[in-house]
Amino acid sequence: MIRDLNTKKVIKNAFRIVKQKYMTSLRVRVPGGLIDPESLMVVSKIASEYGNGQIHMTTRQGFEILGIDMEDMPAVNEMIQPVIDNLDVNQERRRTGYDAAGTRNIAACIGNKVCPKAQYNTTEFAKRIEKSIFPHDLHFKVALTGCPNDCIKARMHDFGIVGMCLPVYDMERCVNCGACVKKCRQMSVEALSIENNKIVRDENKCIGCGECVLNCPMSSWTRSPKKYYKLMIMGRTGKRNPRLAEDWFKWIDEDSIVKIIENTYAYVDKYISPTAPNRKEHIGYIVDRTGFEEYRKWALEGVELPLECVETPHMYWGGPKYHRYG
Amino acid sequence: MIRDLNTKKVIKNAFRIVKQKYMTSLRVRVPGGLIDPESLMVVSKIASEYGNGQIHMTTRQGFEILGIDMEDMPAVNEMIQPVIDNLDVNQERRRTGYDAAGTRNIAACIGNKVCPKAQYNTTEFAKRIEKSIFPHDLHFKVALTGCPNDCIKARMHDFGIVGMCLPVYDMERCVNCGACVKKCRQMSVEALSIENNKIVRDENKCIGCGECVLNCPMSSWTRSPKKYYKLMIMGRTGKRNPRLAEDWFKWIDEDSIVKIIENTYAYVDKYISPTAPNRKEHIGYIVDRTGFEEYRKWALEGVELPLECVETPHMYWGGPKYHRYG
Amino acid sequence: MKLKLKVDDFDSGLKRLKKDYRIFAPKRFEKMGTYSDTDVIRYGEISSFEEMVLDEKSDFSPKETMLPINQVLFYFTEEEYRETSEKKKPVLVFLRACDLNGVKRVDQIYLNNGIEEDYYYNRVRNNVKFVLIGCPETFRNCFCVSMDSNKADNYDIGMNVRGKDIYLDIKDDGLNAWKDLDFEEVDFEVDYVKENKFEVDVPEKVDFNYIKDHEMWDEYDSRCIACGRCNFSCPTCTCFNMQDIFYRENKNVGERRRVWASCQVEGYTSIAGGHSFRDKQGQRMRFKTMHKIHDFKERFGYNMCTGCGRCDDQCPQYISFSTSIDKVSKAMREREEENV
Amino acid sequence: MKLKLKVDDFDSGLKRLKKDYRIFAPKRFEKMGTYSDTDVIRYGEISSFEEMVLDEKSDFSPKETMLPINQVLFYFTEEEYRETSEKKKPVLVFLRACDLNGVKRVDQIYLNNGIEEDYYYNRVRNNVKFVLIGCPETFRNCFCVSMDSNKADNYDIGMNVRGKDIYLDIKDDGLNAWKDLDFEEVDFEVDYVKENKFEVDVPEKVDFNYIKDHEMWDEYDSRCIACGRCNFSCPTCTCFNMQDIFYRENKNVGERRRVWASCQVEGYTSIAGGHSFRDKQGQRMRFKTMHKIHDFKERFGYNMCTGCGRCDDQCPQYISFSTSIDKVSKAMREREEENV
Amino acid sequence: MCNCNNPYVPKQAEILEITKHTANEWTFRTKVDTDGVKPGQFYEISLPKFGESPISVSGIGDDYVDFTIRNVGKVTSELFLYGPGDNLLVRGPYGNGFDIDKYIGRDLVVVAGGSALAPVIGIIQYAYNNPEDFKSFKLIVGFKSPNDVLFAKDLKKWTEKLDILVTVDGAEEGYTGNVGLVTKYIPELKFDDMDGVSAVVVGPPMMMKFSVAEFQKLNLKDENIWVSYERRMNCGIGKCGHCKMDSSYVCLDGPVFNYEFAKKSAD
Amino acid sequence: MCNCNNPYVPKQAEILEITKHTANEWTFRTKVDTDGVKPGQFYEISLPKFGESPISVSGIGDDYVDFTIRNVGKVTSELFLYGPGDNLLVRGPYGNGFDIDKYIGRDLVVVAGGSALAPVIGIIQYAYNNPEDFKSFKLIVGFKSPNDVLFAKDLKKWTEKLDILVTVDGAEEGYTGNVGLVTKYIPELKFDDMDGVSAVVVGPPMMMKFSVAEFQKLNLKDENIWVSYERRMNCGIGKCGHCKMDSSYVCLDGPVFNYEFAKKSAD
Repeated sequence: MIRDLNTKKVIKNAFRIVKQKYMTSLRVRVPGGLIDPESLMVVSKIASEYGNGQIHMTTRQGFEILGIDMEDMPAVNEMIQPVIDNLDVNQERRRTGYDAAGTRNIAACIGNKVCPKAQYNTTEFAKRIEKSIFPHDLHFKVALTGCPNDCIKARMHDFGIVGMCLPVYDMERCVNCGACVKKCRQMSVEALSIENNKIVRDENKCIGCGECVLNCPMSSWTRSPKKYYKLMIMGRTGKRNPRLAEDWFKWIDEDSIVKIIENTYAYVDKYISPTAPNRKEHIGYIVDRTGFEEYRKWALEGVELPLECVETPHMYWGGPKYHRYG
Repeated sequence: MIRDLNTKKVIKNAFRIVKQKYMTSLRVRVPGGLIDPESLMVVSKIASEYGNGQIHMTTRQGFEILGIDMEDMPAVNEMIQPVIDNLDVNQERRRTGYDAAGTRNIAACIGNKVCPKAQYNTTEFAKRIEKSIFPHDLHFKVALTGCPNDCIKARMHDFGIVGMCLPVYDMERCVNCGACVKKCRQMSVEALSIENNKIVRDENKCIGCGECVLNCPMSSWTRSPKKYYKLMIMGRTGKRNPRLAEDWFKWIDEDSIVKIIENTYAYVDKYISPTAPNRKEHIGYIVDRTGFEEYRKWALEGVELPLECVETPHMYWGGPKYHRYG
Repeated sequence: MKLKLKVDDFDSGLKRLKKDYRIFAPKRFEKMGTYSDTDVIRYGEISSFEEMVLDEKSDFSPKETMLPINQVLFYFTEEEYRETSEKKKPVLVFLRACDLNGVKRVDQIYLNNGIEEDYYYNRVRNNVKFVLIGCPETFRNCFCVSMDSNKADNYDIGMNVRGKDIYLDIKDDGLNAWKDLDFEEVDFEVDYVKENKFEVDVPEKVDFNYIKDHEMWDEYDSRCIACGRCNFSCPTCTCFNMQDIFYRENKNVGERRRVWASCQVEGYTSIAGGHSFRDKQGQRMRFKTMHKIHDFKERFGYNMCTGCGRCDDQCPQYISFSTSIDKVSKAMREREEENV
Repeated sequence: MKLKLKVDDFDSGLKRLKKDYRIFAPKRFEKMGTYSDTDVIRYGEISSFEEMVLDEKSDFSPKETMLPINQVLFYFTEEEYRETSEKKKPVLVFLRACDLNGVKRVDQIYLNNGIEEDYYYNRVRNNVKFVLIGCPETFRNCFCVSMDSNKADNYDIGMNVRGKDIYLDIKDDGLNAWKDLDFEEVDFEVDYVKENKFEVDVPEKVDFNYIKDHEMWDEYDSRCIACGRCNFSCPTCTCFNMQDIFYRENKNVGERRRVWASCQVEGYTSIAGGHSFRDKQGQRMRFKTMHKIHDFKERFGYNMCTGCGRCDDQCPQYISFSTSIDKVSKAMREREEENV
Repeated sequence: MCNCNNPYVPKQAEILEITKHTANEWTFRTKVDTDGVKPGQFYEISLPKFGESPISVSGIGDDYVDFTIRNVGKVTSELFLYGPGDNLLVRGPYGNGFDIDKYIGRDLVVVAGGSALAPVIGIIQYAYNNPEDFKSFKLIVGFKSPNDVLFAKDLKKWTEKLDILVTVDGAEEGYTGNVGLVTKYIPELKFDDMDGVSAVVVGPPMMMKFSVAEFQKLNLKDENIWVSYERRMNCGIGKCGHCKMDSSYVCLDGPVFNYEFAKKSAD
Repeated sequence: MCNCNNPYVPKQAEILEITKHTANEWTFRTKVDTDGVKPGQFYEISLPKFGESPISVSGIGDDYVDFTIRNVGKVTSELFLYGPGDNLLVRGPYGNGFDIDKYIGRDLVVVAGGSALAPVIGIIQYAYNNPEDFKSFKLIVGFKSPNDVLFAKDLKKWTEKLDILVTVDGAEEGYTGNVGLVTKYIPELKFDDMDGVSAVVVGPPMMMKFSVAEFQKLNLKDENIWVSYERRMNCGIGKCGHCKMDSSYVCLDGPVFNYEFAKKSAD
């Protein structure tokens, strides 16, 4: 019978300290949100055999299997192994469950596996990031969204990655049907206009949503074959000062994003508040404390930005402030 | 062989029009995010038998079963029936799948089923809302979060519902250990202070996070047994003007919230842009157009707010604007 | 002359032909599809067999090899104007029977509608030769058999592919670039599709006045998004707009050109002052349908549509043109039954 | 007098007793738990059997019925001060053996530590009578058997419950409110726990100087969050702080009171000028552990801890006090083995 | 420079004179070879770098053709900056035009709405010059308001010899002319033998539809009704497709249609 | 109004005189019944509505007791607003105090750090009044700086009869007194018979620890070392728990402990 238990280790092992003592629930991470039928069966079976039959789909595209007796944690860790294997989650020792829970599941919208709007395979990129940063105990939240519609709400994450379409215009194929202009105005940012029966694109306005390409019946608008992204940073939910992430880079590449996230671990490790409970502090608050420039210095260490990349010159965040406003 | 197909009906039936023609994916709604092992098995089986073995966990706590041949839609609708039954989703005719997809799955964080921070059973409330508004084709996004940590990112929804704890202080049990004051300062909004060895709560500052109750070792702070919520409205993601929902009501009750959401359907039905593609327009843009006061009039029709309820006198929204900024 | 040869030898001949011809065939343009990480298959210049995409239907028809999407008619320089010249090499187009039959329809409009030939089309068309790609099996949405366009014999070369072997039926000896290469003379018939996945009920005779207001068109009012893909991908659509422009760098210089137009796209019928006809998409769908299976035939004696099915392939709204043909036939039969 | 009666009759007697006594028993306070939609079970005044919660352990011990959490000692009015009066009715407390044994420990400190009795405790204590709730089965975390606190006989009434039947062993005839009611005389022994779910290895003798710096305490430095729940829920913890306050409405008027204190909470040892002792949580854990199983015994001859296990029940960090006792024993045995 | 086989090649044509009916409706008299030009035909008139527009012939002289043009588009707004002596580019004439022979010896009623008066001016002029060729001649012409009246001078002149009814859809109080839609006046027409009547109806789609209906009510046979359609004649030579109506090309087979045929056609 | 069985009841005590050593260290001479009061004992001094504080006796007269108080808390900061004639509330004395009889006839060394001089003043005064009772007497007292020196006048007076060594931890240049921690001076002590020596050590925890260690190096037996602990004596009567050290309650069993016992105890 469990009497004494180091809760920190339990939490690190992806089990939750729940309201009811000696009960727990397991949080199954599904990097990039993509799972297979077998893994789903395993989750179902754990819930039936060791849980109370309740499975909550987490806010970050994982599962939380509820109502597990803490005594059963080792058995559950055994049983979840095929899921860890199938989803190729980094693990130090097999059959011991997850190695960390601080760095959260890398969330991703469905991406261009099926969604017409998405500019890239969000799951694949999510898995690349997962591979590079998990397991880690620091509280990082990363989300990837295929297009600026941002179904995953990447704008409330430490790192929000948005697929960008760099539209390439083949004037020779354009019949000036106006579909791109109309859609850009209706659905997006009105970056296109017609001049002399051909289309002019305002590069500063363009957010890379790809509506022009999607709606061009002539394949006159196509995508640059190179993948581009927007990197938004330091959004957050929370009690004090929820805020939207701000655009840091437009037209940035995958390698730079991965490196920036990796670099941020070193930065957080250095600057996290020593009094942060369980070393858990939203990165944004740390950046607020050190100033953005200090963060930028750490984050861009060794990063080689692509030439096309546009950096926001001054970073400011907004959002309601519930703390110390009085 | 499918040749002609009314895509609007397919979409309404919760199948997606995907990149690859004549293929589709089914979006399984899981109101409030809670599912059972049997339903999980069904999802797994559909993915194996009719899909391509990929299941994406959606951004709104559902499943998207990928790689379904459109020819198999009726068979898949047959097969998903137990899930619809188990999750008690409103349905007009059995074995025909979902009746609508416009009003999105009501998302909910794990809530107080297990989470110590949560102030209520988010899934139950989500299901109540689902029952009252689904099926509906209008594009409504509702999310419920147990506490102001807002793990579900309710602040980027049309309606974001946050559990609020109305703390009740029993001075007789208070030993002035200071835990509530310390936690309120560390984790929340510094609404508590010590005066004459007892705690004073700043009602205007208090966001109802419940940290005082959670951290009181004496049960000196308890929750009002009546449930209270914060209702945040008209947040959104998207291309043009993503923004955080703003707090409209603090200390509002369930009945009022349900009625306000119901009322909003009538409002949107009246004021939605006639040119909105597929009658899909973020409600916030409609409110921007009609002005908040007009919306308020419609939304509060027949609503009896509790006495404790505090309304924000002036509603303004912020957020970056990518449209017409030039 | 009918012969069989290996791909490598075929390519050698192709290389020779390339000196005198621009050779067009369906080609894969990677990652240039409508959706991210999808390709588009359309006509482009090729140099080898490998470059040709034969296992998929091209998204666009070969008509763009003969009928430029944008075609300059005149250059304007201040008060002067100058006709564009056509000094390009002749063209060799690899295409299937449906599309070769499509060429006949384009010819019909451009060369034989009204008293005047289209000068610009004509000067290109005179320099085009065709390689008929044998089509052993139907693709999805094809209904060439129903449209009687599954065969064509007015080719210059016919071609079958069997694994690494290529069979050529060279009718135009001037195109025989393989004479001195390693080949085998064989007899064969160019492959053609004998059966599509479905048959379309093509009406023999349409009562235009009855059909034009039929309720069958109403559903398209909301379904069709007026993108024009059905037209732009069609091997027989010929409509264009005339456009004048001046150059941004010098407003005194400009051009008059013509650009593909679509009867499904907003503005097609707009006249000066803003009035337009067929504002509803259903009416536009009717207009297109009637053109393809009724009025062209009234005028020229055979149907315009060749049943290539690209309109159905390309429609993002899953509107099936072939289905609309069936609907017309059904309506006509119902009408006849009523009248009996 | 030992008797058996029905719940209804029991309640009738209780009603009579209520005229002269405030009757306290473990009671459910709905939705007043730490977490939302959870209850707290603590002592409160009751009027009927049904109100008592007997199938769960109470979160707080019964000590708060005798030892107010906040107790006013004096009122200050300008220059004067006035002792509080105790005019409340006597108290009848329903409690289990462990907690009744706990009362003995509280008495030990308040009445027998030092030369002076605690005036305020004493005046309440004199008016308390106890109903021993028979405890047929152990709860989780209980280790009363190991602490020799599973039995108590210094009760005024003993009570067993068997379904709808209640057995009372009334030792104090003045409390017999059931004399004229329907009952049956029976012989029985008040239930007590014979075996807990685990045994705790309670050390006979502790080498304080050896144990105090033992590394076993270090883990608690990071695990313990210093909330004090272990103390506040403990039936034997007696520490308090003295506080003076003045009233917000009139600063000339105020009071001196004493309030429960916890040796685990920050500030417990702070002295004027800011210095404090035992800053690390491990040291505080050691202090508490030693008090409960070593120094109290040194001073008074028996262990303070009664093994009710509430400290373990209540700890949100899953720190087990009973486990720390085992650890002390283990350390002492290792020490002895070393010394041999 | 120009290839004579190329039907898209326009010719330079000098503007001889401009008559301004209203601020936005002017008649451009243009020096053009008039050999075989018929009323109802049209030219593609263009300004380099601005585009072409199909414009009906509104008057035919020995060495000129009149084009009455409303300033409503990109080309026309540029054109309205031109003056006499400036050159236009023109190609044409295109379309069938009115075959006046078909009306000779008959009661001819011409109903015109607004700027659609232009294509029938040739007929009116013919009747003015040869009134004896018709059993009777009547022109009913409607404009939006008194300010929109076109060819006011000509109308006045024609009235000398012809039965001309000018009406406006609406006018301010005090206006003494006819007020009402043209359809109001068709029922008032009186003929002995309806089979001897020919009607020419030109104007906006709705006006034409209701005018034809009024004639039908008078038992005028469809075969004796002639309409002229304004469509988007882009190439003028049956290639561009815009002006197709069922199996007809307005540029080739129209713009003038006998209603017996036209009624079976549609956009 | 007050119950004599109630040990929490304080008594009114008039402030007779205030001696200000430094800005924040004053001695309050208070009219209190002095029967049986011993140096090292403490009182709970309170100001109504502000709270109680345990304060050591720093001087005992016939009808007064001195309390030397540092202004560092809520109660004391209020107290520093009081003046002679005002009343405090006091209860006590509590604790064992020093048993001077134990030192008589011996070499007595008193080592005090800072304000901890207060509890041993009673011993010094006794020695000053009865120097013949001791084989020898030595006071080593340390303060932070020259400005922090307490009881300067008394120290000067005592120096007349007693061996007093005043040192400061640090001083500005030019200071002519002793500089250095008290521990610096303990090794310099010279005694013939260490078993005849008694040491009293009072002060902050670290100072006491190291001072005791120095005495131990001199082979002074633990049983001849006496310490006095400053702890949080809240109730003063063994109930509130704050001052417990292992099985001892400082308020009951202390604050003065023989080191033989104290060394086995801990916080």
